[in-house]
Amino acid sequence: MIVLALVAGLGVLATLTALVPRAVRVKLVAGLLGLVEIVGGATAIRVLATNHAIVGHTSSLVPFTGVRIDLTPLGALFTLTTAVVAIAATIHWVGYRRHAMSSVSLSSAFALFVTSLLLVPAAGDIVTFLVLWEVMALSSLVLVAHDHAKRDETRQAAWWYGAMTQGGAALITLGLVVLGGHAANPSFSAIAASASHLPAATRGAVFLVLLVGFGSKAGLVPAHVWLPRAHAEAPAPASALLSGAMVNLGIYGIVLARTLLGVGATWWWLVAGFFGVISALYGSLYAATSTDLKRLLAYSTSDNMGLVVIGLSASGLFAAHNAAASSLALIATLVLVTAHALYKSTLFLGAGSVQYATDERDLDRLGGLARTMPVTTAVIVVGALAVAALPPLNGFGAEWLVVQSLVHGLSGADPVTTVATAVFVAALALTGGLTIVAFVKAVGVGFLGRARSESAEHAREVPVSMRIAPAITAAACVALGVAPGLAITAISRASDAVAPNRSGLTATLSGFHLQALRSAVDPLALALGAVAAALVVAGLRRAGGPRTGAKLRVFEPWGSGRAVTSARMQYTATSFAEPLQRVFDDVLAPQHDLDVSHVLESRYYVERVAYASANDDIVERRLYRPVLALAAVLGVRARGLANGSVHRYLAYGFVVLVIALVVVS
Amino acid sequence: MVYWLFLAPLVAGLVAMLSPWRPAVAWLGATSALVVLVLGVGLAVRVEHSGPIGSGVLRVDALAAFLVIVIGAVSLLATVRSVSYLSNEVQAGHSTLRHAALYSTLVQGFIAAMVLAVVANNLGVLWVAIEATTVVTTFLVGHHRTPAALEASWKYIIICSVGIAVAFLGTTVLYLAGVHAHVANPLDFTSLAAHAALLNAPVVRLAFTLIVFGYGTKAGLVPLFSWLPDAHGQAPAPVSALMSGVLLSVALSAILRLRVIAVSTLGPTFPRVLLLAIGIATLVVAAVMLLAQRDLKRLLAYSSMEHMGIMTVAAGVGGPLALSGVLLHILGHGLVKGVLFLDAGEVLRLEGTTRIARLGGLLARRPALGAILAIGLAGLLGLPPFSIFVSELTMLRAEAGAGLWWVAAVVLGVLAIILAAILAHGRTMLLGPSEQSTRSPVSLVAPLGVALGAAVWFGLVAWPLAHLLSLAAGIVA
Amino acid sequence: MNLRHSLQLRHVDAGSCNGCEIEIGSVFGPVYDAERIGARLVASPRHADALLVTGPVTHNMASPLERTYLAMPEPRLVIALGDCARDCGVFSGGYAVAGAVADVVPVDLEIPGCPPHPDEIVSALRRFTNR
Amino acid sequence: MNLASLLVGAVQLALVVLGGPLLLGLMRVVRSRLEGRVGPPVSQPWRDIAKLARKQRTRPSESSWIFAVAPLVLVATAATVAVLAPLVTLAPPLASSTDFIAVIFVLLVGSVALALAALDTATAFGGMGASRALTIGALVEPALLVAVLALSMPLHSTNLIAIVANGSRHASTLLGPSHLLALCSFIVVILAESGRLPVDNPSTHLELTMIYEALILEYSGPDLAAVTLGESMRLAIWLGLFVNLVAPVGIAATAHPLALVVGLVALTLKVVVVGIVVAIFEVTTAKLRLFRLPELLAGGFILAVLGVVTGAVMR
Amino acid sequence: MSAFANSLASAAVVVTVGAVVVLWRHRLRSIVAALSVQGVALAATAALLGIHEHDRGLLAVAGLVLLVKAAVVPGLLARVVAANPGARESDPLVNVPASLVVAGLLTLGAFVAARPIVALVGGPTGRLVPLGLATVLIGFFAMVARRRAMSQVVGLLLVDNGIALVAFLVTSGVPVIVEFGSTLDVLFGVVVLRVLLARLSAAGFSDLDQLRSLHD
Repeated sequence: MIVLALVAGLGVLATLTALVPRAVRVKLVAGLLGLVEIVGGATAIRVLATNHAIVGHTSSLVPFTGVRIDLTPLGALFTLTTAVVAIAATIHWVGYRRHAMSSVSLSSAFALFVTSLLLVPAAGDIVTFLVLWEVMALSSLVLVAHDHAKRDETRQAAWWYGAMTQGGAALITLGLVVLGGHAANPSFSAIAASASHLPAATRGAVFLVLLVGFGSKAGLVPAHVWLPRAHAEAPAPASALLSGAMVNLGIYGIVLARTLLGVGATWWWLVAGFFGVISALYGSLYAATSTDLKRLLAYSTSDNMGLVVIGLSASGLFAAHNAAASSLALIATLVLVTAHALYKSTLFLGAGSVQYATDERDLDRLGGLARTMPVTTAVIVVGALAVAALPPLNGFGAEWLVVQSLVHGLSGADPVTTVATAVFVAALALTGGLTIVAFVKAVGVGFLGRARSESAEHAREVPVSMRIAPAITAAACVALGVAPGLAITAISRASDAVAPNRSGLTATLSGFHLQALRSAVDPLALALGAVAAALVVAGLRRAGGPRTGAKLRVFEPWGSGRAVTSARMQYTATSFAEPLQRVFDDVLAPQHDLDVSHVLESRYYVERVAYASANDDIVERRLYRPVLALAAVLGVRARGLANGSVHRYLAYGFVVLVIALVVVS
Repeated sequence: MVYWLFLAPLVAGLVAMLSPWRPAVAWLGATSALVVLVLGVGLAVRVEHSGPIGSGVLRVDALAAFLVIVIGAVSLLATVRSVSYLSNEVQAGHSTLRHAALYSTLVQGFIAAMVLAVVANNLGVLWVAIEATTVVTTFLVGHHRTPAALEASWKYIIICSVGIAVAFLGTTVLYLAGVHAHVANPLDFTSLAAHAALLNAPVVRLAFTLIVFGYGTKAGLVPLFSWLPDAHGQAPAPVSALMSGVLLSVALSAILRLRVIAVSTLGPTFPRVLLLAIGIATLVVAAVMLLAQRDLKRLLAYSSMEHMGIMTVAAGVGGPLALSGVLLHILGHGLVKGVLFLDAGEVLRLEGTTRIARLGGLLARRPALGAILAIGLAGLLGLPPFSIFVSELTMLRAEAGAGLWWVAAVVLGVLAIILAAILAHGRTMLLGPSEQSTRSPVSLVAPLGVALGAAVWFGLVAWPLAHLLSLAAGIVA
Repeated sequence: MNLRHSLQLRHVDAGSCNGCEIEIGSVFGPVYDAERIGARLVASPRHADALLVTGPVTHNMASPLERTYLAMPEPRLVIALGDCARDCGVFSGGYAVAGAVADVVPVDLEIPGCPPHPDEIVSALRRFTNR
Repeated sequence: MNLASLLVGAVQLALVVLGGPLLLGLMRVVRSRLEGRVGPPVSQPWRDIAKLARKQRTRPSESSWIFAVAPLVLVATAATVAVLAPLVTLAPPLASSTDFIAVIFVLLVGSVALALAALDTATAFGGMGASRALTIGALVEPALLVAVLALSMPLHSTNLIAIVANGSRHASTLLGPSHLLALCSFIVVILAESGRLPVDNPSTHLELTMIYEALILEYSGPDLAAVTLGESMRLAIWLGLFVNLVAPVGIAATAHPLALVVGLVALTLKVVVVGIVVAIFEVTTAKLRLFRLPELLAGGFILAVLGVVTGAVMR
Repeated sequence: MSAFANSLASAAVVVTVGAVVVLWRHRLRSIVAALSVQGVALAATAALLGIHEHDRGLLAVAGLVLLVKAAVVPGLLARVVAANPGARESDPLVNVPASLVVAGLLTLGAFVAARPIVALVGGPTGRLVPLGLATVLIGFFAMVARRRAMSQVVGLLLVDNGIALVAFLVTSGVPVIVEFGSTLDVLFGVVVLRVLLARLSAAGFSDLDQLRSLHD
């Protein structure tokens, strides 16, 4: 309790410290924040190590209910993940000197955001939770809106983010107050104790409301629309936190809903799974076809959260017939969440470094950075391979566990669950493939080959702190990839806090073992084997080559003998995704605009061809835009209610009074 | 001690009326507000320790003491800002010294009338006090003497007079019920509340309907709400702050007190249905009017309607939790809305307009004004750490706890729509580029900052209000 | 150079009348089947051991030819196929002709004929593949 | 992991390394014969590799370390799988963690490396190849993983050894509809993954029709040798896995030398047969247009889904 | 029915009829005159009740009402009208016949709405309560349906008079002090309104429909 108070206090102090003069501001705030993160992380580690929740209550804060703290191992896992991501983000921020990144509003919002992210999982009742949740939302809104003076996209992003996050918060509030209304007090433990007495319909409705509310925070389709905007427009350290820490809390919320409401009915998880599948496919498809590096990463976040929700749904679906598979799915989900936090923050920080160095986010204007920004490229490659779930990085272990739980869950499953599981696996697989397309594109077009613009050509490696920060998380991706045993104890304790762990999952330092399933995977061994083989081949390659003359010759890329080879001959991100876009034409429904202008004299001669294709978010276009247009029309129509005529105003009262008098008597 | 409450406004008002206007007079007005605040705190302490003070016509219980504190606090804010407001007006030639003097006098009268309304233990006195606020503020609304101000004050007085007349009719009918039940003092809140069970139910139902209709007009509730955006839009900023920040709540508090009587006579259902219907209607109207709002001050006015609607709904639900929320909400809304109107006034003075579309880039152009507007809007939208968040959440919890989950759902839905709308307008006003950037004087930022700080404090820390609030909520729960 | 029964060829038409191309086509067809001696046409000069050039080198193709040659990994060979490639043939002195192949890149082997018989081509290739 | 199993792994690796190019050569011979040609000797791929190993490496001026590393990764991942997979025997090293999914993903690392390298060359063809290859890869993946799910259903395990061992022990499961459907789907996957007709024509010279060939247009010398070797190893591994899933006949249950020899011969024969069948199929099939490929792959996916569903129903 | 009851009823009816006259007449002068008559009738009601109940306070209130509602307030308004003696409510929002129909309906509605009070009070006074309520509603309607600012003020005063009538009838007046207060408040209100009327005419507004600059 005291340590958490310390975290909160230091966080508030850091927030206020933003008022010091600009010269020392960032360093001072970052220093304090570092302390906050370390203390928060250490507290979480202690909870996970001792397997004892930190519980406390004070009524001197927040009128009427006070503040209630209940940091369970589940929450501690999220806090710990956040702490790691936040440390990297803070270090990155210190280097981020330009772009007015040291303004008071940004500094204080950053401090407040980090603090609230660390504390949300520690909330022990609905009021504390919602206070922290909203502080998190508000402070991150300031971060998203930070560059508002420069770009209209930022201003739009701020609105979308603010409106949708609060819409989600409204749903969460509704769900929680309904639960709290039936409990002896608003604490989560009291709610969990009383929720089983609620009628099934109420519980189902509350679950649905919470699912959508928390799902919007996690970026689940169709409530994801804010995500590509906000994540893309926020400054890099903030995007890293948004994607590496905040969306996780949406998942935390769904798990929390399960702890509060119990596993519930099958249909809950079929619905959740439906959203998960849609999000995974939609997110990965848009990631594969988008050309803006940060939007791509944001869509990939939607996709990953979709996978996480698939895992959660599997856990819920299997709970009735296969406890082992159920808890395995839960653990897999949590592994995936932590893995995602690490690799996605790596990627966002790396993308931030790129933006810092080039002022570009458009993949078609990057390229060639592997030579000018080797460290940044290396961390991006690690992050990309991890998100693509390739061994030996941490994404692989997570995805493997999810698949294992799905395979395992089939035993004893009824037909509905079987079909759902097959769909889950298929979604997982297609998503995996599309993610690979997306990230090969991101790395290949954005970092390899020839620079595609002036600014990319003159890019220079970023300051040292901005190199260190993503390197930390990238190193964690590698470490947890080859040695998954490092984290599995903590994660299984966290899952224990939700449901008793019956998975039979053990982890050595180098791999996962599922005794009951006779399944195991050993990324370290795979990595070592592959590295050894690669070294042998490298040696052979070195031994080969001609007897005389140079063994390696550098020559311009083969352009079919053309004299001039330019950067524009390379495949762009758009062209890279074109085959995929054609395959999924019906889903994406991209808008093409072909404008051919002929010369005046003859229409057989073309003077100019303008071709534009936009691949904007179809959910936004087909679902949100009409609603917004309707609201705008309604708003304009409503002006008639106050048209200035005092007679009309009085008439409202007159009519209502007469009716009321007649009715009441 | 109760009578002392009126002394300071009286003195300050007389001085303002009799002596030529100069800043010192305005400072005296601020001092008077401070005195009201301090006395309110003193009364609160005494009430907390030794129960209600006074009996008969004027009586200070916990609720009254709390409302006096709110009146004092918002008045202090408004009167402090009035000093530079009037100075600027006089210097710019928009206002003569005579007008300034009239303004200062009327503001004191306004404060006194509101204080009277909350400490009145007599339905008649309450009515007189609230009618007095209408009469006094009409000229304040028309302070600018422009055709638009004239129009606003006409609409204001006409609509409010009708409403208040209906409230008087309701009061009369309630009195009738009291007389027929042989209540000793049938206009007295305490005796009516004590004997409420004896009253004739159909008559009380009629009376309560008329009173909610009537005082609801002053509180900006449906159906007679239309004066509110016009008056708030045209009144000088400090007056708007006072009207929106406390006058509405004072009228609402009258409904709260009468609801107790209605509930004990009629049972909970009728008052609940009535207040829920009116509250939700108010919320919905406010929401649709906010969707495509084009003016900042009108936006703030409709937002006041929204908050009155929220409180009315919660009052309809009833219970100590809901009413605690309502009372805390009154305070939080008063402070934040006061700050926002004062900020909007400064925006109007400097930018020459409050049209939302013409204010683009405010945050970059006038960082302090923009930041206060942004923070204030955040507070108004019920985001933590502002107390409005806690109070809204408390009311929602009470609604859900009473089994009225659909009410909570409706309120949350409307709130989400309002939030999206205000956010969109905020984006238009605040965000965007600007060539130059002007700093604002400390004399502006400091009081508004302190008020916002207070709104945060009451949202985060239970001390010193928690006990008083629970006492006060107990009175009207 | 010992190519050990493996010869990858990159064909460049430097300005040919396509007579030689037809013969090359039949070299790799069922009758002459140069693949059986380990020769294969490839899609990239990076993969090639030898450049198979046909036709006189036109002005437009001089630079691409040179670049193709430079793009090949060492050791590399150039085969000038047909009379035109050797000395411009009937196109000699034409306004579009820059010269023979040897004027642009070093030629290791010339196969005369207009066009050369597939047999001759195959036997020439055999000298490299040792089969 | 003991010495014997390491030895077994070495045998498998040797088989795949040596046999991969020969398999490729064999398939070319079959094609040539069917086209009425004599064709190159079966050993021709090895001759090419040997020659390439002694040539100069070239590197496009715009490329980075990715370009240099990719061939190594391709061969190394294939080699890792060759050691671990149940090809000749059921007792390769690390038998307990020879996971089907791990195998698939390790091979995927090679494909990704090659695609990145292709983009690193800064040429239009490289990007085109990478784009097409990965698009197909993305569409293949669902069919593949659902097929794995179907194959793993009897045991609820994705351990590859266990699946193959189960097939060799209970031959009846091999005839189950679920198994057969999954294998049909697997065929489609293999054709796509290894770039055979009707998905890709491995012997085309026209850049614009290329898929996998376009990826490696910039490699030369030892790099090209490594890529060629790596791809032939992958083909051998895919076919080897396939034949052992179809008919795990003769596979060595232990690391006993005799059993190993039997396993070696059995695998070689089975793969040769399948290789010939594939080659015959390739000659008689036209290449599909790129944008008609999804139809084929969706067909494979549906077969796998049917496999899962029938598997669940049959239980 | 006693003389008291009859005269009381007559006075009350005059109050209501006064309200109807306001709807009926176009000329502002007539409207103000009707208001004055109504004030007299109201004072008569109070006086009758005072005599009947032997309540001196009520008699004093009757005097006050006579002074304020029959003399001062109409006088104030008359001075405004005098500035423009020919002013008419020429084109009301709801025309006169329709207004009169509405007034009739409102009266019926008042009888429905006042049932609880009639039931509680009963007797000669209670039965007249609907007339007061009808006056309130007709006044309110006049404010809605009449364009001139003056008509609106008169409508408001009709509402006040109606309420006063109800108050006298049901309770013989609320306590005198409150009655004083409320009457004075009405007076203040009318003073304020008069000032505003003057400003309106100074600003050139004759028709309330010209006050449409404030809207959304």
